[in-house]
Amino acid sequence: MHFQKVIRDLTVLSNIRLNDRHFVLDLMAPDPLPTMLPGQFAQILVEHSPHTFLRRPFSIHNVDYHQNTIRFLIQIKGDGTRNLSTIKEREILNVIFPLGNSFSLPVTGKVLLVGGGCGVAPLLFLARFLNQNHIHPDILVGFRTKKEVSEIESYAKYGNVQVITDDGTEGEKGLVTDHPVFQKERLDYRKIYCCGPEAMMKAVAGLARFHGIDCEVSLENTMACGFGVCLCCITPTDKGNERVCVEGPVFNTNRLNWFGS
Amino acid sequence: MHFQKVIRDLTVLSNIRLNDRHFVLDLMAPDPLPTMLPGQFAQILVEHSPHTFLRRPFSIHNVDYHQNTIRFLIQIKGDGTRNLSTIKEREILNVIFPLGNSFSLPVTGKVLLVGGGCGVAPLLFLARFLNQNHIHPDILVGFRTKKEVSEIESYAKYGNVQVITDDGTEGEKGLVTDHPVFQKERLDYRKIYCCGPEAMMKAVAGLARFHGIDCEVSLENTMACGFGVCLCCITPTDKGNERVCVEGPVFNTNRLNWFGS
Amino acid sequence: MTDLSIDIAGLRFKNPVTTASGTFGYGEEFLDFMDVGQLGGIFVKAVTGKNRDGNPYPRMAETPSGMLNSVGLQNKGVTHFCREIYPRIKNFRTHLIVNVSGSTVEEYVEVAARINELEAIPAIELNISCPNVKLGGMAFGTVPAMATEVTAAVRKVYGKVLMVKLSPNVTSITDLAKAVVDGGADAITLINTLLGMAIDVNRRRPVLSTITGGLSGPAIKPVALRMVWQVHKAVHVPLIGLGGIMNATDTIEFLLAGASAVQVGTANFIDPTVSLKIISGIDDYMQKNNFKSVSELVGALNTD
Amino acid sequence: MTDLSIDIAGLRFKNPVTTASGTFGYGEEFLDFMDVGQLGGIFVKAVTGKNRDGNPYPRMAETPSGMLNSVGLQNKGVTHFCREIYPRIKNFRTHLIVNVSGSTVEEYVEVAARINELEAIPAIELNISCPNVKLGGMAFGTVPAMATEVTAAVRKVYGKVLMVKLSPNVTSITDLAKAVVDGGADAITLINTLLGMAIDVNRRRPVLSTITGGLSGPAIKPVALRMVWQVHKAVHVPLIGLGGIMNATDTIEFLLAGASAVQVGTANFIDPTVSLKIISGIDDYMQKNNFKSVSELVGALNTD
Ligand SMILES: Cc1cc2nc3c(=O)[nH]c(=O)nc-3n(C[C@H](O)[C@H](O)[C@H](O)COP(=O)(O)OP(=O)(O)OC[C@H]3O[C@@H](n4cnc5c(N)ncnc54)[C@H](O)[C@@H]3O)c2cc1C
Ligand SMILES: Cc1cc2nc3c(=O)[nH]c(=O)nc-3n(C[C@H](O)[C@H](O)[C@H](O)COP(=O)(O)OP(=O)(O)OC[C@H]3O[C@@H](n4cnc5c(N)ncnc54)[C@H](O)[C@@H]3O)c2cc1C
Ligand SMILES: Cc1cc2nc3c(=O)[nH]c(=O)nc-3n(C[C@H](O)[C@H](O)[C@H](O)COP(=O)(O)O)c2cc1C
Ligand SMILES: Cc1cc2nc3c(=O)[nH]c(=O)nc-3n(C[C@H](O)[C@H](O)[C@H](O)COP(=O)(O)O)c2cc1C
Ligand code: FES
Ligand code: FES
Repeated sequence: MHFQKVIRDLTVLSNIRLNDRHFVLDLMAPDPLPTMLPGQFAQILVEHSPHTFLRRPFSIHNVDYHQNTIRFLIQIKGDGTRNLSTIKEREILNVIFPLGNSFSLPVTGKVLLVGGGCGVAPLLFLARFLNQNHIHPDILVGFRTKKEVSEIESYAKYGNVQVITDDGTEGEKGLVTDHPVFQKERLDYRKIYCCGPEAMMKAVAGLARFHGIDCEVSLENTMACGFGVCLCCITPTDKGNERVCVEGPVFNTNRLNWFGS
Repeated sequence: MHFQKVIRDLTVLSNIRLNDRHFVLDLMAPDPLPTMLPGQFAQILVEHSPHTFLRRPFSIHNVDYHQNTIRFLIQIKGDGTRNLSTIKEREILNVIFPLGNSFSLPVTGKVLLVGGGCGVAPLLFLARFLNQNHIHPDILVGFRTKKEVSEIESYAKYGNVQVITDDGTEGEKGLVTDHPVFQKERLDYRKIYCCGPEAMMKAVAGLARFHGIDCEVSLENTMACGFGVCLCCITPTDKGNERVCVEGPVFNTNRLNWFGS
Repeated sequence: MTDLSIDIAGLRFKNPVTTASGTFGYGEEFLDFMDVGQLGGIFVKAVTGKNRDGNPYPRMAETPSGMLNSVGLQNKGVTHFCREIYPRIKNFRTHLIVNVSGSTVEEYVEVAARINELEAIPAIELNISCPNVKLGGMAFGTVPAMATEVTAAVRKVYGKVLMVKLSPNVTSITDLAKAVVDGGADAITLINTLLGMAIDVNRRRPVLSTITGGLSGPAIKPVALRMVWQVHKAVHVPLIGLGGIMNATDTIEFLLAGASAVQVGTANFIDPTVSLKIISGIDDYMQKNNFKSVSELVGALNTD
Repeated sequence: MTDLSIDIAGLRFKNPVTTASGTFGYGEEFLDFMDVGQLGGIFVKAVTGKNRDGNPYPRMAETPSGMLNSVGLQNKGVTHFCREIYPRIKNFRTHLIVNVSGSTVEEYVEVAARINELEAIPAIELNISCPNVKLGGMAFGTVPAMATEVTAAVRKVYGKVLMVKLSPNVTSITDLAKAVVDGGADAITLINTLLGMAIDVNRRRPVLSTITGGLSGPAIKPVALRMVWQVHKAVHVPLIGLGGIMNATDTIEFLLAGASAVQVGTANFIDPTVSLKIISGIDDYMQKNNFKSVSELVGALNTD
């Protein structure tokens, strides 16, 4: 399936700070947005940041085709994201999108979405999409601490949300894999979608595999282009080195070499 | 004479656009400003401009020791000055100052100040300083066109201002050296202070020399450090290669090799 | 209207703006963004004798005004190129030039001979920055005698325009340029990436899996310009200049230094349409400065 | 409290942060801004046999994340240094190291012998990037045999710590490093500037009066790190690393790659106090990562 990629100057509609490290950007396009699917991402050009030479990739957090807006949930990591965090309404960002593949179309049956930290970004769009396809997912989101727990109401519109925090200040305490949903008797999902730090995704994928559940993850990677030409972002799969920005970022964990051979 | 140099974070008090290409920045220091003299300059660090690696030198346009403010008159040339032109009140600029030498202390008798375009910057401070020393200078300022003529009232406080524009839309028409003050019979100055494009300074210096008038100019130059260590900013003088940022920027034109040997 | 077309070793380019090998794929990924037929040419990514997986991840590090890569010539080999890729791209209305790589003289010769048969490919660019496996890993492009040898061997089997792309990691770029001209090169491309390294202080490890990698982007432009200018004075074949070109001004600098055409590399990642902007920027510059033909700019640097 | 002191060829530096020749004058200009006694050392600007006026203006061009200079060793000669400068600076409470330059072996030897007599100067740094006037302008630092020769000749007359500063404009930096060790170098500084060029498209002229000049600043950091790491594996003398250092993170990268100390160059122009910030930044890093002595960081890059 080919998605028409575009380069657009988008106008900042709002930049809302969620907490110390996270903010949500709403960007508006002058013309109708191209079709996009959950799991796809965009490459944002960060001007005015002397230490940011390349674009920065961010998952599409949500889309509104009526208002022509596209939303990003961003964690401040280095100069590029710090700079984006200070952008003001009406400023312009140059964005290439939609890029990459998407989470695969839902099977029937129960599904679980697992997100950790900023890895929750693509899951809101995915939850909404599943909902439109008459699936009401379970959604487990992990955060470091209560202060960083956010957007729970948004997820709640599309599924049963459960929260876990590293320090137990909200919801259960521990890592996502410590959560009761991962107790054997409850693991009756047809599919798990997961996005977050690599260690977390590997742990979730390991449990899924052990219980014979299909699992899709969205990989991070250092990207130069984001649209398939530089070959910098490869990951080893059953088909050799594949590009995370084109053949991914979403991979079925059976195709990755995470479990040895 | 040694001027204590300082590196300070100064707060933008105001940024006023004069016209398409010029703006005036007022910067405020938290503590008392060091002593400075007309002709000295500052090195401003331009952050948020990916194409501006080194600091940018600007003459001190005026100082207010009571309010701890220092003023710059800046012309937009490239990325660095364009970036400075968008800076907002309360933002911070890191500045090294005061740098370089100054116009020499006034002699008695009539003096003429000649400024072209952005070269007027150090002349306001100089005119005020002369005034404090009981000299009421003639001041000739040249601009490209009426729209760029500005701050005439400020100069008028300290001397007799005359304007000339390239296109004659205000004051006389032509280059500064076309102005009636340069007519032989009127050239009875003891000293001419001049600052502007090099070609203009050379023309003025040539006339001054022809009429046996002492002439001081403020040279521009590409600077890396601005405080004497890189040796990038030299100009040939009667003492060999001298640093424009330390032995200058003000030179008596007799010391420059502008007229052959 | 200005005349942007330029002749390189008998081949007419509609304009001097082409895209660099390894930064433009086979051009297909750019079709969403632009009409690739407006380019002077496309240097497609490196083709080797056999399939190569390239280096392990991570392959990229961002650096001040540049990036390091250690992709390592990942490609599916010349047979796959001829059978699968070539038919898909051969009708792009621009010069398609294949970047030919190898680890032995024989591999270069084999690939060049196969590409020689492809009608729609009017030229190849020998990438001699690769380490020579038979000669202890020293790159072909760092020893003049080796550079002459591989160029001459390919020259024997390749009948169309033969370009050789030089590595900047040498003491004397002019010695290498003369060496490939001696071997029969029709034109010289310069420069490939500078060898560099990045370190992650938190992990206390190199960022790249290969420890060192190739530096590209604006950071290397001063070095690239210097080499184009030095080689322009030293040899009499046309030059294709690259290294850090981001806009029309950068491009004109390379033309003035002596390049007949340029390649846009890393800039494609930041703005996939940058080449078209450069083409119109050159036209603007020429109109403003009263140049009729872009060839008037080539080597027009005034140094007295 | 961490121990920032480090030994280089028997000379103890209070910390590994020194300032690079040509970017710190004789230190005097920095007295308004900082206590230079807190530095590990100061490499004062190049001293030659006789007075040199340096190159004509313009001598500087800004480039992406860097700058080109063609100052050309402007200085008043070794006699002036010994008589006028030395007495003014000899009581700075830090190691003062003189960068010794020349155009002939004899000139290097003459300057080194004179500096040898200055009690407060514990070391010299031979700058072998200069063109050898007797040998057709080829730089001493690009031909291993020439590098050995000049080092050995200076070694004979210079009894204290002899450092040699290498040029990066070579095919094999390790060959040059081995050559100067053979000549008797106690330590190696790397890197000097990369040869580059800038062009003004409006005037269609080179920006620098000398056409080409030396590239410094963050743009060259990846190349500098790579060379430090290569040389660290190849020779067993201590290294002093530099090239584009702007902050403590950059500095730690050089230490991990194998440098025992660093020099801060171009960064001094942008922030004259940056070296002091770097010193405290290294201390922070060591505390956070449980290092007791800075020597534990030297060459501590994990490459498996
Ligand atoms: C497909 C994809 C989707 C992503 N979606 C999101 C998202 O929705 N929200 C979000 O907050 N973050 C997301 N990221 C991560 C985000 O791209 C990085 O955090 C960001 O690029 C860091 O930029 P910086 O300049 O702030 O940090 P830097 O100072 O550049 O680096 C900080 C850290 O981020 C890593 N990093 C830097 N550049 C990249 C890059 N181009 N790709 C990946 N990692 C990089 C570095 O290795 C370093 O550890 C996504 C990454 C990918 C590949
Ligand atoms: C002692 C001194 C005092 C000055 N006072 C003023 C002043 O009061 N007001 C004012 O508007 N301008 C002044 N200038 C000029 C001002 O420094 C330059 O216009 C400015 O640095 C351009 O920066 P940019 O990034 O906008 O332009 P760039 O894009 O860097 O360059 C635009 C043009 O400016 C020249 N230029 C760039 N950097 C420098 C530099 N460091 N020094 C000199 N020229 C440079 C370039 O050669 C180029 O032609 C002064 C310069 C000096 C040396
Ligand atoms: C990701 C990447 C891959 C590259 N692959 C190749 C290649 O396969 N063959 C080649 O000759 N050069 C290759 N290069 C080098 C570029 O063609 C070019 O010489 C270099 O990047 C300098 O130009 P730039 O600064 O405009 O990018 C590659 C560069 C990059 C960044
Ligand atoms: C303006 C300037 C003058 C320099 N003069 C000298 C010199 O006299 N001797 C020398 O060995 N290196 C000299 N260098 C090179 C620096 O010492 C240093 O090797 C180089 O700039 C790289 O480091 P950096 O990127 O931190 O500046 C000079 C560099 C600059 C920018
Ligand atoms: S980031 Fe360039 S191919 Fe994926
Ligand atoms: S700008 Fe560095 S010495 Fe003048």
